[in-house]
Amino acid sequence: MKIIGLIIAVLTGALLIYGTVDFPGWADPASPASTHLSPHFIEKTMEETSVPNIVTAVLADYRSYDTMFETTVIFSGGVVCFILLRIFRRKEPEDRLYRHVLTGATIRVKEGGKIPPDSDDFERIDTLWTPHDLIIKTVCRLLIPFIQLFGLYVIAHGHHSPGGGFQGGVILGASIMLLAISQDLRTAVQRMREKVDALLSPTGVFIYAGTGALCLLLGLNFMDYSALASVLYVDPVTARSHGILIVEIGVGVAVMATIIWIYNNLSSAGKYDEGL
Amino acid sequence: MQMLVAKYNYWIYITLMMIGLYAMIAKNNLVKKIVGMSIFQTAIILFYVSIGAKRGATIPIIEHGHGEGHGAGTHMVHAVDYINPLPHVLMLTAIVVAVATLGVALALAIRVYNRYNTLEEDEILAQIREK
Amino acid sequence: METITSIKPLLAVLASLLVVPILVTSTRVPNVREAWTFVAATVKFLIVLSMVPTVLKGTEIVYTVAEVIPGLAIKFRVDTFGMLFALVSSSLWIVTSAYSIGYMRGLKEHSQTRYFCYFAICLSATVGVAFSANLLTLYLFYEMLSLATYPLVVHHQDPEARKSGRKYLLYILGTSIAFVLPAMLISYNLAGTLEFAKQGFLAGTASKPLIVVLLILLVFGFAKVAIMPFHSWLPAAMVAPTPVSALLHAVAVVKVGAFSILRMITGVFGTNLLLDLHLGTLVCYAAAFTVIVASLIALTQDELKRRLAFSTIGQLSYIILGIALLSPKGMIGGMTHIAMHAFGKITLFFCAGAIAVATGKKYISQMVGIGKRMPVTMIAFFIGSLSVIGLPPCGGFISKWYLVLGTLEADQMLMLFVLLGSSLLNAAYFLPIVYKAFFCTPEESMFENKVQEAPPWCVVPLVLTALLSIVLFFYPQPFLELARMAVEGLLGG
Amino acid sequence: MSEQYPALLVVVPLLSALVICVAGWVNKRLCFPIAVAALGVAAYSCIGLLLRVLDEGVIVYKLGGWDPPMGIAYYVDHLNGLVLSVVSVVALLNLIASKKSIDQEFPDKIGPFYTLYVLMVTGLLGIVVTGDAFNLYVLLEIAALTGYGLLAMGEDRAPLAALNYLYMGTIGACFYLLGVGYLYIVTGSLNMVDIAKILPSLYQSKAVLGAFIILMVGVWLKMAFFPLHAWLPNAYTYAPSAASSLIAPLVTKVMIYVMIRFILTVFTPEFAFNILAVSDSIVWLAVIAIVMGAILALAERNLKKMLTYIVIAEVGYMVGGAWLGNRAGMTGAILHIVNDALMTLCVFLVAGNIVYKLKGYAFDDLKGLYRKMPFTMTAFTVGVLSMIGVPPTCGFFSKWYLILGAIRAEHWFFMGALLFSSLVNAVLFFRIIEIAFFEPFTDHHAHGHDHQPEPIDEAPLSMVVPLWIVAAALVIVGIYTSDIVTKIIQFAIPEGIL
Repeated sequence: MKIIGLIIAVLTGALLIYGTVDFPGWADPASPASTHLSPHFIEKTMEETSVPNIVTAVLADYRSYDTMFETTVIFSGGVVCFILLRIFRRKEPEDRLYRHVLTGATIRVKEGGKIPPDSDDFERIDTLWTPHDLIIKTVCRLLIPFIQLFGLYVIAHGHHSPGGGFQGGVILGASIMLLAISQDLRTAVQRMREKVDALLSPTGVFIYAGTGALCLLLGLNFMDYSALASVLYVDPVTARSHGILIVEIGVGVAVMATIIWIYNNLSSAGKYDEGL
Repeated sequence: MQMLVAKYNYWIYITLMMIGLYAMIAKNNLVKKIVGMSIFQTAIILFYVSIGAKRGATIPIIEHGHGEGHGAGTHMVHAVDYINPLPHVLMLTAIVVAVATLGVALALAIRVYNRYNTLEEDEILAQIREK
Repeated sequence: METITSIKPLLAVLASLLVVPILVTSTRVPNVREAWTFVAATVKFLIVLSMVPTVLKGTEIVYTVAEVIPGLAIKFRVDTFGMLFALVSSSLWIVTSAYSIGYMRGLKEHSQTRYFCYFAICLSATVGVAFSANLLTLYLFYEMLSLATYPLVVHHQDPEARKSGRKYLLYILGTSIAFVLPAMLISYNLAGTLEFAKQGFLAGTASKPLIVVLLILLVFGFAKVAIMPFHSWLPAAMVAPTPVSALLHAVAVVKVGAFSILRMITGVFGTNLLLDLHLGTLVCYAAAFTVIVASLIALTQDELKRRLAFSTIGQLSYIILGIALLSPKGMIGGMTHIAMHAFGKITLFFCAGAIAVATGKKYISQMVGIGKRMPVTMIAFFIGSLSVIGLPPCGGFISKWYLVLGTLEADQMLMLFVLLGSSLLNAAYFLPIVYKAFFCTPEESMFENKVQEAPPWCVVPLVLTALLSIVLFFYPQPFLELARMAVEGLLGG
Repeated sequence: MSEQYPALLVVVPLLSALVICVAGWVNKRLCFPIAVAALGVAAYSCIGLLLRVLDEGVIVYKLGGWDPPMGIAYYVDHLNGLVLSVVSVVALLNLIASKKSIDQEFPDKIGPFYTLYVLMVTGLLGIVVTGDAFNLYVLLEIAALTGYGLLAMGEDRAPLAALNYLYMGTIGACFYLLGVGYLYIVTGSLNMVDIAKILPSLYQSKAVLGAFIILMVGVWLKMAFFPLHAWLPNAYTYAPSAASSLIAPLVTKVMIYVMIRFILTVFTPEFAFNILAVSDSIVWLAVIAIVMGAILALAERNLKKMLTYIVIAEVGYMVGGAWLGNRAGMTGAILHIVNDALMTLCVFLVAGNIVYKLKGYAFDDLKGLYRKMPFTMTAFTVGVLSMIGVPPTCGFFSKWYLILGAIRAEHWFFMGALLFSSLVNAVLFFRIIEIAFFEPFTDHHAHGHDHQPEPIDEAPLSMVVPLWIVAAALVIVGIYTSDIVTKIIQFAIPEGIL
């Protein structure tokens, strides 16, 4: 297999390199890629969508249809992970570990053993991930709100600076994951219930696709945000700009929820009790 | 030689891709294959992004004051000043696809591990053959 | 030639097809089921019969069902030759239905509904083949027949029957897919049509080697005619219940093969083309070889039905031989032989079945002295033998007479000797059976006194067909006339 | 509303998939009706669109109102109109037929299952309708990801098979993406029609050649063209019935469509058939694919796995037909997309019914099935006849065109391979029919030895009725071949191909 793999890789590589012979040079301003479509995008974006960040404009308007499906891709990734891994009939692990908060002592409860009363004195900890670190916990707890705030900023400011729904959504998702890593999965799931993930994820995509469908209902083509002008009481170009913002929010919501959803399922292998 | 210098970037990406491809075909461990897959996809992303490069141009975000007022004309935007935005857009999409694929691949690997208690392909095949 | 459009050919095909659901629903009431079979058979026969006057006037009846491929339709055309074949098969269906009832109930066979259903489908397909206007339609019904016969062959469901069924499908379906289908497409590609024409549609479109290839593909592709080396399915198929062997493997199925080859020679290649290229002889030799070898093998068979099967193989090749002579008399002989052999051979099979029902015996060596116990059956058997051998006063004589004339007309002395020699062989494998049945000494007789004739449902049909064989000697006009008109039409008067 | 059909056929299933996902958490019983309604609307739009195309010719739909090549546009012509209709109708029928088996196999994950199902159909429809090369990649990945999920839900070995499929599928999609990238570098465009306009001046470019090869290999990987087929048999065999009867008829066919689309629209027949001298070798590959598929199928003693090898052989039919480079062959390939989708659906639905009732699909499980499940098996017989290519079922007619194409191209081995595969199909299926028809039924779980007459234990009506519709369609489509060819396919093939 190794030799076959090597041969295939070398052959494919040779073919690809052979193809590059006729490429225009790297970063050549006269290459077809830079002269065919991109000048239009660069020069007309402001005029047509009034969004200074051309990438955002192309992403969420000119090629918004692509982007809608890209959101759908991540959504379906989430659903696939869920359907493959999620185990509803939960089996409690045989051993459970509890930590006495005041002393830091760890107690192991065998199967069938008496479970400590639900109080602030004892907290349940993962069997595999037991270290307890006050510094990490505290720092993370302090950091998370700022991370989330930054995530919101990235979503909202995508029109003017690098950023947008994906980036912001991922940052928001990462904040919850950080919680899961620094505390444990149960804490993170308590903050963001499974059902919330599962509902926000399609909702985000729905905001996106629904905006497009709204344009369709308003009489123009699917995803033609200028149709929103009549609803938003602005001129068509500004309507495009607003439309982009709406779908970016949708993307952000979808990506955040889905990333968390995927993480929860993967890290706990679908059991939602313990995990990284 | 001229040609080599002008296109070395593509060659590097192609080499990277082939490393990934080789790992996908030749590695025995299912997770290593997934790693190979990620390398492959990332190399393609690099490949695309490099298409967008343009000598003497900056990121495709129009500075304030340029082109405002719907092309009033005082500060025209020139295409040569900004790099090509399209490959970036495409690769944002491709990244997301790669993430989703990675997630699904890992989920499948977990299922496989639960079933066979190993991720080495030959051991799994041996178990299947035993039955 | 005049043509009129009429839906009758389609109705004739559908008559037996539409009765199938009724048969299925009346599984629990055998009498009703059989009554419906009769109704369908009669209706079918009447529809076919009602077209006879038109056809005799020289008019063709045309009906297009659907254009399935641009320029190529599922289409019926009733001409004299097709009419001849349809008449034979639809009339014999009525007789066989009656016989089937006696046979199936006599032996208490299982799955009788299935049996009658597939029988009806087979008849639809047979008439469909007879009325096909182009090669595509013919192929369609040919395949339908192949598939509908399969459950009948495997009726007994035991390993032997299933083995035979497999063999049957392999030969029949295999040759039609591997030979006929490509030949059909190549012809279509050459000529742009598949419509049967008076002098064929291939003339002037292809080189000689290609024509030879096509001829071989098409002649051997219709393996139902059992030209050697594609014959061994027929003896194997004898595991089927006897009425199936009688109607299908002596009349419908095998003659569909012969009919198809006649259509190929006349409608696809055209006699002139074959004469010009001297290709008739090629087919002649293949047929002659089969005639002789099959007769020789028949001599060695002890199981009655297998002997009949090999006899059928030989007789089918008579038909091919007659047509391949490409002379008017020979062609008339070949076409008439379809009818004459049908009546003779079906009688023989009915007799074999009647013996099986009455005594359970299958082997010729066990039939010594049977004539004393079952005189009616054995006399019918004798008449059938005479017809197949080709002796007066039986119908078989007429067709063989024309075949012999044909060899003279075509100046094929070798073929003449083949025909005569094979007639002698026919006599050699049939007459001893009759002799031993009647004229053996009592101590050799193998039968108890209690053995009686088979039930009337069995005996009446076989007497009927035996009588018809004789009647056809004196009044061969319907078939002879149709054949003559067909040949005149083909050879341009 | 009819001018919005192109958008509706993708958007309605997409939005419904989201609604189903939510409904799965609220009330599981809502999922099925929503899915049926969504696919019903999609099928209605697809057929309406096809009818419009028949009237008006190519329909261009600009998404977002942007002119191509700036924005993404749909180009709906006769080819994708036809394939769209087939995909949507097959998906709808299979959905209805599979309800019971979905309820049986995944009682607690109905919502996500339907979500994935509808998303997958969205992806497939999107692939067919789009006119943008990159957009096609994204939709390809949607169809692929949901497909991995659906396939992996099956028994025992399914996750491993799906994981292997994922590796191969990802390589395929990446190759496709690379090919598009190569084209983008030299043309600067992603719109298929726009690329086709720019390409003629670049026919000699090595980059275009590289793009072509890498693209084709990617697409072949996805359609399991021999020798890139290794992932397919296991993935389809161990999959749940509902998934295998959706994916087996559609995914390979849609990929064939993509291949034909790239030959006809993007690279143009001129480049593919005349400038590149590869048609002959590809047809040879197809010959090997057909023969190997047939031989491998012969070796199987398991209904579903046997069917998967037949799928591989059928892929060879279509690839070969498309690459014969003449009109008849191309017609055959396109017609076979339609016919094979229906045939494969028919036999896989039968397999689904059998699994539903018997929980097994090895040959030994099939004994006496004709008596036990007469309706299912009758439909099976029709499907089988179509697979063998017996007129008047539709399988015969596509084979007709394929063979005709082979004759016109004088590629006798391709003709031989087609005939060989028909014969092998006959052997394969009559082996099954013999077992199912003539062997007595044996119940593995039977208690006691009382020999009561076997009760007829047919699959529920909701499974049998769609199956019969499909079986009837096999014959009806066969009879209307002429109309399909003269009214639709004829216009789908550029006039340059003779």
